[in-house]
Amino acid sequence: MLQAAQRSEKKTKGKKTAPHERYLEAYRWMLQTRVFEDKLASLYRGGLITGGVYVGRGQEAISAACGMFLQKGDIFAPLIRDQAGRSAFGEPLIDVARTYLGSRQGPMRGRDGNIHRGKPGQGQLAMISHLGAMISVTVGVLLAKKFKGETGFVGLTTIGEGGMQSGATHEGMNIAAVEQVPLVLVATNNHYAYSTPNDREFACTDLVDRAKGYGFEGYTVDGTDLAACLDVIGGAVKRARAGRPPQLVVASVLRLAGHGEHDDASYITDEIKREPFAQDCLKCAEKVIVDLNLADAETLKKWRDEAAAEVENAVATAQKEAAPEAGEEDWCAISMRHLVDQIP
Amino acid sequence: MLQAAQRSEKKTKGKKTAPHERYLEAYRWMLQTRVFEDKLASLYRGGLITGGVYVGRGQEAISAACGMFLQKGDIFAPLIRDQAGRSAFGEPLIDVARTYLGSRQGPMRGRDGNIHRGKPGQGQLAMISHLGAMISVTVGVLLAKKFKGETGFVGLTTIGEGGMQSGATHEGMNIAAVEQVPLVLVATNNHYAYSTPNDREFACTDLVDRAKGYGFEGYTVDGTDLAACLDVIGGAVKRARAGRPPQLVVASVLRLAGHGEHDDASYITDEIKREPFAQDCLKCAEKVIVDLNLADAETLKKWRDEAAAEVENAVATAQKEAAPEAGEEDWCAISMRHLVDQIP
Amino acid sequence: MSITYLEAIREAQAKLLRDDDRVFIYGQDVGGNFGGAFKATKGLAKEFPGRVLNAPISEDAMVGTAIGAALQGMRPIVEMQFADFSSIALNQILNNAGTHYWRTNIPIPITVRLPSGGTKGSGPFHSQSMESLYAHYPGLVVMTPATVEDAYTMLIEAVAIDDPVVYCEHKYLYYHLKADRLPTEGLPIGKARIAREGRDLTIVTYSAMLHESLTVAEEFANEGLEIEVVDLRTVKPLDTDTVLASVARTGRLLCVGESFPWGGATAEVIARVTAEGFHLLDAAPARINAKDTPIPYHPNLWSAHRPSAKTIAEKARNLLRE
Amino acid sequence: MSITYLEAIREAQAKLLRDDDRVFIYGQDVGGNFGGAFKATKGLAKEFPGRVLNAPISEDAMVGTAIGAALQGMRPIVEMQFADFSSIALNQILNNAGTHYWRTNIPIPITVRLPSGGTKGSGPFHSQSMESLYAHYPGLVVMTPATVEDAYTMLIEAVAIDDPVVYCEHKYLYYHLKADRLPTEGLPIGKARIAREGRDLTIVTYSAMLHESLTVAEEFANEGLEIEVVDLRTVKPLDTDTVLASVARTGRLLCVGESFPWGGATAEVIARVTAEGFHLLDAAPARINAKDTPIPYHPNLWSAHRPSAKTIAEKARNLLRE
Ligand SMILES: Cc1ncc(C[n+]2csc(CCOP(=O)(O)OP(=O)(O)O)c2C)c(N)n1
Ligand SMILES: Cc1ncc(C[n+]2csc(CCOP(=O)(O)OP(=O)(O)O)c2C)c(N)n1
Ligand SMILES: [Mg+2]
Ligand SMILES: [Mg+2]
Repeated sequence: MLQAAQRSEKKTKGKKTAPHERYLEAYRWMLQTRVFEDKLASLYRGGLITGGVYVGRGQEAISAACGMFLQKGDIFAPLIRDQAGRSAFGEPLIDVARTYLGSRQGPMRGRDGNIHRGKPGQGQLAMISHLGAMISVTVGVLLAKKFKGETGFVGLTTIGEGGMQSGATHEGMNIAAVEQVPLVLVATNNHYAYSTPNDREFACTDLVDRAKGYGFEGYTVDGTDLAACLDVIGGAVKRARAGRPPQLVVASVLRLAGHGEHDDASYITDEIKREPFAQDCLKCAEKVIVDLNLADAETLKKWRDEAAAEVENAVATAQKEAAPEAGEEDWCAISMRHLVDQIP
Repeated sequence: MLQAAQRSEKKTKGKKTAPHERYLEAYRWMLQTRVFEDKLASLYRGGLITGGVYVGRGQEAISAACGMFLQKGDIFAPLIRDQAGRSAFGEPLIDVARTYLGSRQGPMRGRDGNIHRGKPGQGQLAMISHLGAMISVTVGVLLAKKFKGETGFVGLTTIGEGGMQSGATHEGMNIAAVEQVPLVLVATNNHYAYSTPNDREFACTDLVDRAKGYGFEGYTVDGTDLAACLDVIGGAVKRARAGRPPQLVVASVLRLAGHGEHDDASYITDEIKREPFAQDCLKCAEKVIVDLNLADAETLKKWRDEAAAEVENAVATAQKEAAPEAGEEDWCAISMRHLVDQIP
Repeated sequence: MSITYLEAIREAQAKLLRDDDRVFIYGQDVGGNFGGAFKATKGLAKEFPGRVLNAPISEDAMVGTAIGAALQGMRPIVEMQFADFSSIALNQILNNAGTHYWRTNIPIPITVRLPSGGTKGSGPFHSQSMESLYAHYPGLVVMTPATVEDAYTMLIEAVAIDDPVVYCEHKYLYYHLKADRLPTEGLPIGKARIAREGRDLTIVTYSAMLHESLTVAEEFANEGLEIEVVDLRTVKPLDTDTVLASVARTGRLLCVGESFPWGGATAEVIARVTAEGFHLLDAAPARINAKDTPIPYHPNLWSAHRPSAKTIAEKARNLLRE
Repeated sequence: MSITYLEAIREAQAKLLRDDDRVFIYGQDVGGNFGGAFKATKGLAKEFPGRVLNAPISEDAMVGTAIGAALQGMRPIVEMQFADFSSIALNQILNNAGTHYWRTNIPIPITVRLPSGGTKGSGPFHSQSMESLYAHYPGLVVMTPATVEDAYTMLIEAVAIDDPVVYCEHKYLYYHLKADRLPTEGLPIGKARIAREGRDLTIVTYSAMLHESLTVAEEFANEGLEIEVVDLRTVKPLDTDTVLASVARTGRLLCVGESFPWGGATAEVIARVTAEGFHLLDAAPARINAKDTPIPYHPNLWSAHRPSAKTIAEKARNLLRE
């Protein structure tokens, strides 16, 4: 059967199986993400994307699960490896294609690129690069919702094991707990921050040990196991929604790509590639689907084809669109025009 | 008998009694500090000190213990409430008097004041105000000693429960553990950061719970109990010196003064003043000394008189000294004169 | 009745909390019965329960939290305990708040209050004037009120502005400056004010240095020399037009600022005036700032480190001689 | 043989590690076989075991650690992955390293390397030029090398300097700039360089903008107009004398910088030249900087955001017409 999550701090009983529909839905987001990001990588290699391409290969299960339990009114503040989650949360592929390809019609209008995108008005915050900075911002949104008397909402934000070491992460986590906002922080330990392995990043046994020191509830999950991801993240979201303290979920995977597509990741050791957490979550999920006969081969192929078509469509659309032009640009960093500094 | 420390994370057996001589020595640093800081407060009230006066009333036991176990070659990076520790570490009273009174002959030469002083060349770092910033600096000193092949040294630095929430503290602690330097971090929870009580500062059960998340070894101690302070801090210093991971000691006390002498601390509740941790560590130590007959009344009085004389002497000396004069000042922020920017 | 600069800041916040339920105040020690290190929020936590919140010692997260709340429609005011500690929040201010509108088309209406500038005995970490760091980066409005009236109306405006505002309030003025009453209206944000008319020399200044400059102007008036004093009010946007118009009248420019000398507001004013009003100048434009060292603790050193009526007068005299 | 700006930086570090065992390098991803996001430390970890250390994502502590090590007699080089992330370390740089000598009489010999400036597609958080923030505060030397030779000799000098140095290396120049060989000696630190002689106009610039300016100078030379180009090399200290001497020759000043327009290096140069060399100027001094918005991702926008040969030429032409 689908394997359940391992919980480090609290052992809870509960359903050990995610409903098949949810599993399959998540799988489809994973699949679409993989297809999409492979396409982005190939566009990058072909010189058709300026800047960088950052993919979530190997992290699709955890990311998809992040998006799956969020509802309208919830907040999602994703980071670099969260395409699956972004899609599951509702980000249209065309937004991504437009941002990567610099279309004027994208949400960032060519002003920012790649993973630096969002639609804050629709609950998806637009990350800045500085790792950890979005945690307190998410807390602020949740705090404001509390002020306004809203209930039943949550905010979910993600971080890598590298970003866990930034001061901003610490301050943000602590404030979340002080304010008791319904935050879920999903920290994915993919065993590298760029080229830096865990032993040069932190020295605790498991990052989930941080939870207690903030007054968070902490859980670990095998990020290669979609069912476990759905179970643990679903549970964390549920608990946050129900008013439990902020939740920390630490997932374990291996980054199955370079830091960005410019990076051949030759520093990733063969040894670590043989670790159980180095398995490809997408293949694992496919195996479960096949083994348990959750979908037949034809359906699987249809999904893959559909994903490919959607991806091609989004990319083709964005590629046809006009790039931003300097002359037409509104060079204003603030919204109130009469306050713009007229610098000679 | 002298009450031993409570250890939260690890229970160890060991001597439950600090040697009497050490206890009495620490007591004398505490006493001298109390007399000195009372004097500084009265100078402040008399308008004879510009700026602020920040005292460690109620924290002398923990602070004295911080200074007691450090040797030549060790590093001490104290903060605001560490007079007892500074003195025990070797800072002459005249340095303090000169700094508070703005004498040109003080270590800060009137350029900085009050608690913002140090003699880095002698192992006592000069704090900046930004809380948490000195932790990584201490780590850097220790790392350099390691590079140079020195052995057997430790670095001890202090922080308040308020300062524990700063990003700098987090980054500094984490780096200490990654580099496995012999650091002891003594965090004193005096239940307030300026006027802010614990419940607006953090939400974990006990700050010592942070230790594990960094790979530190964590201990708690009753800061009103000098013997416990000596035992726990002595133990932490010993372990760090022996090559154990970085040590976190969390002490519990009440700040028995305003944040600074300008502050009447009227926000401190009567309720909290009745807590056991609100006891005056100096009185507790005196009671132990009297009860156990470690020193007779005459000796105690002699010590008090000696402290008063030393304090009067230091203050009188500093008061006679010249203030810095702008015209004689070397207005240079860098040491290499030929690189000073000549701004017209 | 008489009201101080500090009380004006408190009253502005009281009014904001009263009139607009999107407003809340977040900062270290602002809540409880305490009301902040300088008492700028005294009594407000009690009068507005749940809307004046103590923050942990986490400046980065304080501003991050405010940004998030602003995204959700609130109008947060963040109090830094001292401007100097905003160095910890600088990343959130510059890179998150300051870029957000440009990136997403959604502005971030936060106000960050910075108790700024020197008072004697405060030393290197409790005396800084940081307006030039914030004004250098795009995306922020940077206010530097110099009068009780401006302290009041500009703080109210700051919260009304949809974009992030860094509001630099001067600690020396907190108690030293008094007015008879609070105004109902101020000059528009972005407009500089002719604080004193003159014909012989223009001093462009802001914040506490306005008063040193006015002292000099009074002194010179006794000698029949009329200094025009321009109070910038906001260093970003910087009202080049008003400055140029003044220089057109006087032909001479002296810029006075309390912050460090390299770059910053005084250099910016000179660069603008010389670019657009070179022909208006009868003499080389001059500036006077603090010295290029950390801010000293001792009053003897401190008062020599910053510009004062004495050093401003000297510069002005030289300039008038040219 | 040909060596790039980036290789020069690597070679300088190799030499420093070889010649001086007080030197070590600390930064994200600098170690292992990786050698940094830009490969500026490629191979060094292997060649100098234990002296090229990967740091966690903790910029504040990276610099704090370097300060501590410097106190203990080491000469650390900190690599920021991008200049933009130094905002997290700004407090340690300005308030700890920058004030330490003034406070204690003990200087802090650290070198903080900032991979700075724009390249296309890098966007708002991987393109910044932050020299003006660091130069504004006291206590730091701020280097902005524009040539392969300077990249090399100035980095070696940076580590030799007893005071904290912010070394702004330009990412665009990493691969675009090549030299035949590494020099054994450079101009003294603090001296600007006349990169090109001329008589009709002085362009004062630094870092990548030197090359845009030189392009313009070549172009104008075809028309018989000779632009003198001054490369500041360090923006702090700023070599006012060399700039003034050039303006004395040409009578016209254009300052070109890639950072944001408010305040900063170009304003500082103008303030100095007009204060000391007002009479030397035959026309209003001008400046050109990046636009006052975050730095855009898209190449079309990015190339319009920063100054370019085209926009510099335009300004220069106007200035020559005056
Ligand atoms: C404060 C900060 N410093 C440096 C960087 C540069 N940087 C971008 S991603 C990255 C590695 C992130 O590692 P991790 O947090 O583990 O996330 P992963 O890439 O593994 O998903 C670094 C160092 C940054 N974005 N923010
Ligand atoms: C980063 C930073 N923010 C704000 C301050 C202002 N400040 C000085 S002491 C203090 C309270 C410190 O509380 P705690 O750390 O508990 O130490 P205690 O005073 O209780 O000993 C504050 C907020 C500071 N020094 N540093
Ligand atoms: Mg990682
Ligand atoms: Mg405290």
